[in-house]
Amino acid sequence: GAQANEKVDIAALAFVSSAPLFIAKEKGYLADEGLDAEISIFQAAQPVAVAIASGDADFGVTAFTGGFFNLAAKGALKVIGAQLHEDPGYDGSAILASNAAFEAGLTSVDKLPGHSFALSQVGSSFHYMIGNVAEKAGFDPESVELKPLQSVPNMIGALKSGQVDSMIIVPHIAKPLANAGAAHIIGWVKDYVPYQVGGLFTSTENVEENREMVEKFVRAYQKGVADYRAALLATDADGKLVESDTTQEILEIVHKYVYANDPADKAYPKIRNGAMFITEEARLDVADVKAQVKWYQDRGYVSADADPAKFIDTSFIPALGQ
Amino acid sequence: MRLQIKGICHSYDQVEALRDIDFGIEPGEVVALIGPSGCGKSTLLSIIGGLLAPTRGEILICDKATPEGCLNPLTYVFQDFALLPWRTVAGNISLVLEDHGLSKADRDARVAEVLEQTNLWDFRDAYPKQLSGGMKQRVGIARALAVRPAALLMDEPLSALDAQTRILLLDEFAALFARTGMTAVYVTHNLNEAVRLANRVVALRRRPGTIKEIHTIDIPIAERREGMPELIAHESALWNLIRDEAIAADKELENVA
Amino acid sequence: MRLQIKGICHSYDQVEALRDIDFGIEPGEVVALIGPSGCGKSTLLSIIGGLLAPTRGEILICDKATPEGCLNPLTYVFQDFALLPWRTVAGNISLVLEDHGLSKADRDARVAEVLEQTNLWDFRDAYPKQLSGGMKQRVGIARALAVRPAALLMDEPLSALDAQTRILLLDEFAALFARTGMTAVYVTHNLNEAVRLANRVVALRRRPGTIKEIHTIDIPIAERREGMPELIAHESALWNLIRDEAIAADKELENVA
Amino acid sequence: MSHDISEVRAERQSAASPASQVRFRATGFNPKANPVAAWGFFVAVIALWQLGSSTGVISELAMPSPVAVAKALWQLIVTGDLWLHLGASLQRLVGGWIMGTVAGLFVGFLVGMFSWARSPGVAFVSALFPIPKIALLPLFIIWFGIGEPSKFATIAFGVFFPTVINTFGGVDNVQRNLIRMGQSFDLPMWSVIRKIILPGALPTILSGFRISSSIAIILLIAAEMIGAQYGIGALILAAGNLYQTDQLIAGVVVLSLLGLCVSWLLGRLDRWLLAWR
Amino acid sequence: MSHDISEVRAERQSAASPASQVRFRATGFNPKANPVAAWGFFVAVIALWQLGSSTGVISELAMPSPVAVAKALWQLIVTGDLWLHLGASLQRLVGGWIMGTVAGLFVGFLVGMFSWARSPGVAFVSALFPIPKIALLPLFIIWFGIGEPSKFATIAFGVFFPTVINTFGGVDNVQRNLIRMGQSFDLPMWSVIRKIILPGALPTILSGFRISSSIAIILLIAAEMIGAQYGIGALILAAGNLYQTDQLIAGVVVLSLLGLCVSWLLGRLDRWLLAWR
Ligand SMILES: Nc1ncnc2c1ncn2[C@@H]1O[C@H](COP(=O)(O)OP(=O)(O)OP(=O)(O)O)[C@@H](O)[C@H]1O
Ligand SMILES: Nc1ncnc2c1ncn2[C@@H]1O[C@H](COP(=O)(O)OP(=O)(O)OP(=O)(O)O)[C@@H](O)[C@H]1O
Ligand SMILES: [Mg+2]
Ligand SMILES: [Mg+2]
Repeated sequence: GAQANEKVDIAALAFVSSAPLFIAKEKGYLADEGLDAEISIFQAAQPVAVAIASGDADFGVTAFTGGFFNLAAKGALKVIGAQLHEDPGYDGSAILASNAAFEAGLTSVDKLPGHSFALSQVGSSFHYMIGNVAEKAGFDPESVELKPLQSVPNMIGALKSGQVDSMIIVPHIAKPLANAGAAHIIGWVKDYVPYQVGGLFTSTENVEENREMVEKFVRAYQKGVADYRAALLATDADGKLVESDTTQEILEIVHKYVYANDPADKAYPKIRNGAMFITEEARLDVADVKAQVKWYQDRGYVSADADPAKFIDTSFIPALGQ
Repeated sequence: MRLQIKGICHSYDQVEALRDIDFGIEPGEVVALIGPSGCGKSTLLSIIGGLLAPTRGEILICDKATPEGCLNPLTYVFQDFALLPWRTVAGNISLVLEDHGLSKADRDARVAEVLEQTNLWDFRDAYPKQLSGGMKQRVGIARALAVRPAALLMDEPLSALDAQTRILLLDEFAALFARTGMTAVYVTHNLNEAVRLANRVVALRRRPGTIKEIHTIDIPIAERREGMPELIAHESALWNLIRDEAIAADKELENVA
Repeated sequence: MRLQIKGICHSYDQVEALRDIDFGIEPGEVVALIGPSGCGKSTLLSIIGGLLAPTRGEILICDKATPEGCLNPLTYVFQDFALLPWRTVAGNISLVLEDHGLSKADRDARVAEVLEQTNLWDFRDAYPKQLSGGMKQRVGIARALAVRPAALLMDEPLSALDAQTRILLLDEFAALFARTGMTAVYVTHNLNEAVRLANRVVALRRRPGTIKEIHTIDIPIAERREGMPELIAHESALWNLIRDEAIAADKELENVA
Repeated sequence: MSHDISEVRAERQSAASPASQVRFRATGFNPKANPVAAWGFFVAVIALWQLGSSTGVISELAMPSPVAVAKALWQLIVTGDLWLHLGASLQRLVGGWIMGTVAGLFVGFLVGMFSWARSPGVAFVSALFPIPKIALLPLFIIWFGIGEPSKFATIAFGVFFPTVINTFGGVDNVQRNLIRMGQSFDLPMWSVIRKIILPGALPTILSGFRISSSIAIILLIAAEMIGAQYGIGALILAAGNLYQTDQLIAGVVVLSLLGLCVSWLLGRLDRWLLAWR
Repeated sequence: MSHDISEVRAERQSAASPASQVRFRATGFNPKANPVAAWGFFVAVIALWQLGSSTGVISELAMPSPVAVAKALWQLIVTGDLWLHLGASLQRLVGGWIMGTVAGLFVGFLVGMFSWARSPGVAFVSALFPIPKIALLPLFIIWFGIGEPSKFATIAFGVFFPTVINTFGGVDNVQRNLIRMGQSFDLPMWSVIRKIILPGALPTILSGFRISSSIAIILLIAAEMIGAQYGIGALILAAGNLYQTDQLIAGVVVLSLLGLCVSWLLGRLDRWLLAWR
């Protein structure tokens, strides 16, 4: 690297979705690029984007939401790569029905109309997912009664106690719930793909004035993604997830940040359950992001002047399918 | 109605306010209570009116004759008038008639009667805030008269008024007592009022309040006039009686914090 | 100090309170202002003291001689005492000396002097709430004397006190005026006070306040005594002067809502 | 000592004008209300704000321009969404406020009149009043579910405590001499309560309504955090989440206006019930 | 007419005892404070609550038992987490409160004393006071970032408005006759402000501190909604999110106790500054 030990601040959530960042840092990929990286863990997705827009941090990864697109539309952010992606070959978010609703007949996705659906907030990724699922499953999204409950735990509580009929949730929550008999999985979001869950982004200022640093960062991130894929997404011939020789090493690294309070034997299965698909080289599904923006815009959640072409920058990582 | 005050003692938490007060009040008599500030005049009047339970002693009603239609034999007239600001003059008076099973017509008749007596008829629909101090106290008197009391208990009824209004009402009180032969206990600081209105003046000593002297003024109330030399003589006698204690009371710290 | 009140008129928003008031106040003279409630006595006194700007007319200081060390020639004594509750007696007095460039020693000396004069030395460290009404007003007087005023302006200084304390302080005022030869304007409702203290009594008519009569009492203040027949005669004369208007004022609705 | 005093005096005399009129000295300290200044101030603030937005001094990210807010508001009106939101919120406000107020008045009167209720009531209220209602939302979900009851409960709880405080304050403030007057005329206890204490406490209770209605409006957001599809609070939350700051401020403006309306209504109620003042 | 009156009278006389003593009639309506009753009430409520929990009448999900809460609290104390949380929160409380109070006092005095500030100030405050601070959180993040400044700002904003209202109320409440007295003695304006208005407004200002400190505590949760790792508000939010109701109630208890402490401190301040009352 030209400049040794340039400082970069990374905003991340303590989720498996941020794992490539943790790997890049712990395995020294960032240091190799001459970047002195500091990771701050945030409690919620929204502030990650704000922190980058306001210049408090340099890079971040979170899920796409209406709020994210609105913020990006104001010009302070650039999406430069991918985070999770729903892929038909891997378990992603599951569609759950409460026990009561399941017994009353909500046994498949096409029966959702007329039922209530828990989400954290209007315009959140949950909102998009149910809308997307509804469209592709061929029913009117308006026919599902939305219940914004502010937080995921509230959603789980409401589903468990039967106060709402359904929700969509990440696999590492969905599977244990279903296994414990607290809810029923009635479908998977991966059956309604494509869906680009989230992205890697930085500030416009960095892209315009510090391209070199962004390039270095992207290289390190991609190495992290490659390790993640090799360790956590390895499959056998039948497409079943298997352990590779790096799996234990990567789990150990991720465990430093995710479920850090749990012992390894409890944390590792959770991490494995939560390890959703990430595209090779972290290529962004630009077409889907554009579709998402349009979906939000059609419903008035994102301002009409938000132009994905302006806040997506594929000059660092080529778009998926290019 | 004849009242007998028997061995009344009263202590507030730490203060002994009254000790062994004994005297009688004859029917039709006006008794003035005087004494320096804090000697227990208000305390004694509250006890007589049943608004304060004495520590010891009792107030006996010896002769139970009450006027016809009397609803409240011992009736208080308050220094600060105690009018309900949300009721009109007529409403304030009818308040005290409402819970005695009188018909509406009876109540209205009584209200009209006392309003006429106190020259307040034109103001029956006025609210207290629209009245001058003197008129407010006349409403207080009217309200007291409406229950046809056997005795009026008056705690400095004129002291909240200005000097000129006080002179005017004093004349009205004198006329009222002379005309009706009402029994009354009249607490005052103002010796001039005491000698104008009272048949007997009970002078109290300061803390604990005891009777210093009972002074009789044997001029018929109807014949008394402002500035009568006899009255001035009585007034000086009373002043000499309480002067030293009044000076001491004034000097005293009211709150030794 | 000789004051000339010249053509004073004053109107509040809608009420015409004073019209064409003209009179002079000689050095060393005590002038009492009397009149029915609402005739504009307080308004006139505030105008004299520069606390209210008259609608028309002016107050002229013709002879500027002031006592030595005078800090505030026209000094007000308030009916409600206007003591700062968070300052002690001495602190209340020194308040009015603080912004005149006096040294601490000078201030303390003046405070001590007026405390002695008003018999308050023992209470110099008491707070107002610890004082009786009469003592509070004595602090008010002490504060006024501390600035060595050319004239005292007193708005019903005794009316917030009870009858007995009033008699006591009235004596003190008479002694003070007799001793110091102080110029004073004294507003009162109480004719008894007016005839005890004033060299001349200005009687005002009601709304708009105009001068009805200026009544001279030519007995030296030091020689006046409570109950003197001459004084009683003066008092009756004044009462006759304002009686009808006082009755009308009392009858009047103060707020025709 | 007398030396510097006469100096002071000499200064003062020389400072006085030779015309020697008594000087007016009771100036100031009597601020006057001036509605025009108030409106002018608002107009000025909004104009400045618009200017700042137009010139880019205030970035759009930090604060939407007044025009954008007005547009968002207009949009809410023409799409009819505003009435949907407002209707849902008003129902919650009115329902929750009435529940909290009725309970608060009842407890307040008990605390104000009876020794047995006094200390426990006061202690209870002062221990629970400062608890932030948002803190209890997770429990409210369990107790009252995610439907309307939990929203009513949030507002009712917020309204209850200040109403108790004001009511017993009002009862305490009833002049004791009026009560004594009633008793001196042998009025029965129920008459004393109904004819003296109740009307006497009314002014304080009504002024308490101003506080409790403001609190109810403030708590609307908390109430609509859970499971509300419509409502001004839900609108603001969603707008905040979507970083639609123009809609967010539009929602806040609606709350402000709602507050003004309620305070105007209470003013009318005041004037009607307290005409005797 | 006289017929039924005499009937009434006959009844009353027959009801009177033959001993014919004057009856005491000024009963009741004078509730007495009774600290023992207050404590007894608390003990009784907690005992009942524990009983309900132990017998299962109150499900563990709906409300943790007092013992569980005490355990959670104890756990917080022994692990030292409590001090971490409390330290972080106290810093925010004190910082935010001081900022809001200083600004509020300044504006309040202006509004209380000067006509030019009066109407605009009052209008401004009454328009912005009822805005729920949570509604503005998304903007606060943009304006003040996600660090401590936005937490200070949330609390400071909450404290500012009631302080303004109380301060100018206090200035208004200074007896005009005291100000006139000062002026009648020709005290300079600055002296009138410092020696009469300031101490005269102090009681109201101090009682305003009680309100503003309660508001500050209530807003702690809102302030710590964004990016707070430590703090009682963050603790409660996290506990609520995890449905650890015992920790949640423990946090609420800490807030309650904090409120009591502050009110005790203010009581001392009162007694010290207002000894003259
Ligand atoms: N509620 C009370 N608690 C304690 N002490 C009281 C109470 N009421 C009166 N006192 C004290 O009892 C004494 C007598 O009081 P009371 O009011 O009867 O005197 P008073 O003669 O009416 O005085 P005044 O002429 O000032 O009206 C006083 O020393 C007073 O301080
Ligand atoms: N601030 C004011 N605004 C409007 N009217 C006023 C004001 N102050 C006094 N007035 C009116 O001006 C008239 C004179 O008032 P002022 O107080 O001077 O009378 P006063 O002679 O001192 O009466 P009192 O004997 O009752 O003290 C009254 O009719 C009063 O109602
Ligand atoms: Mg008394
Ligand atoms: Mg006057």
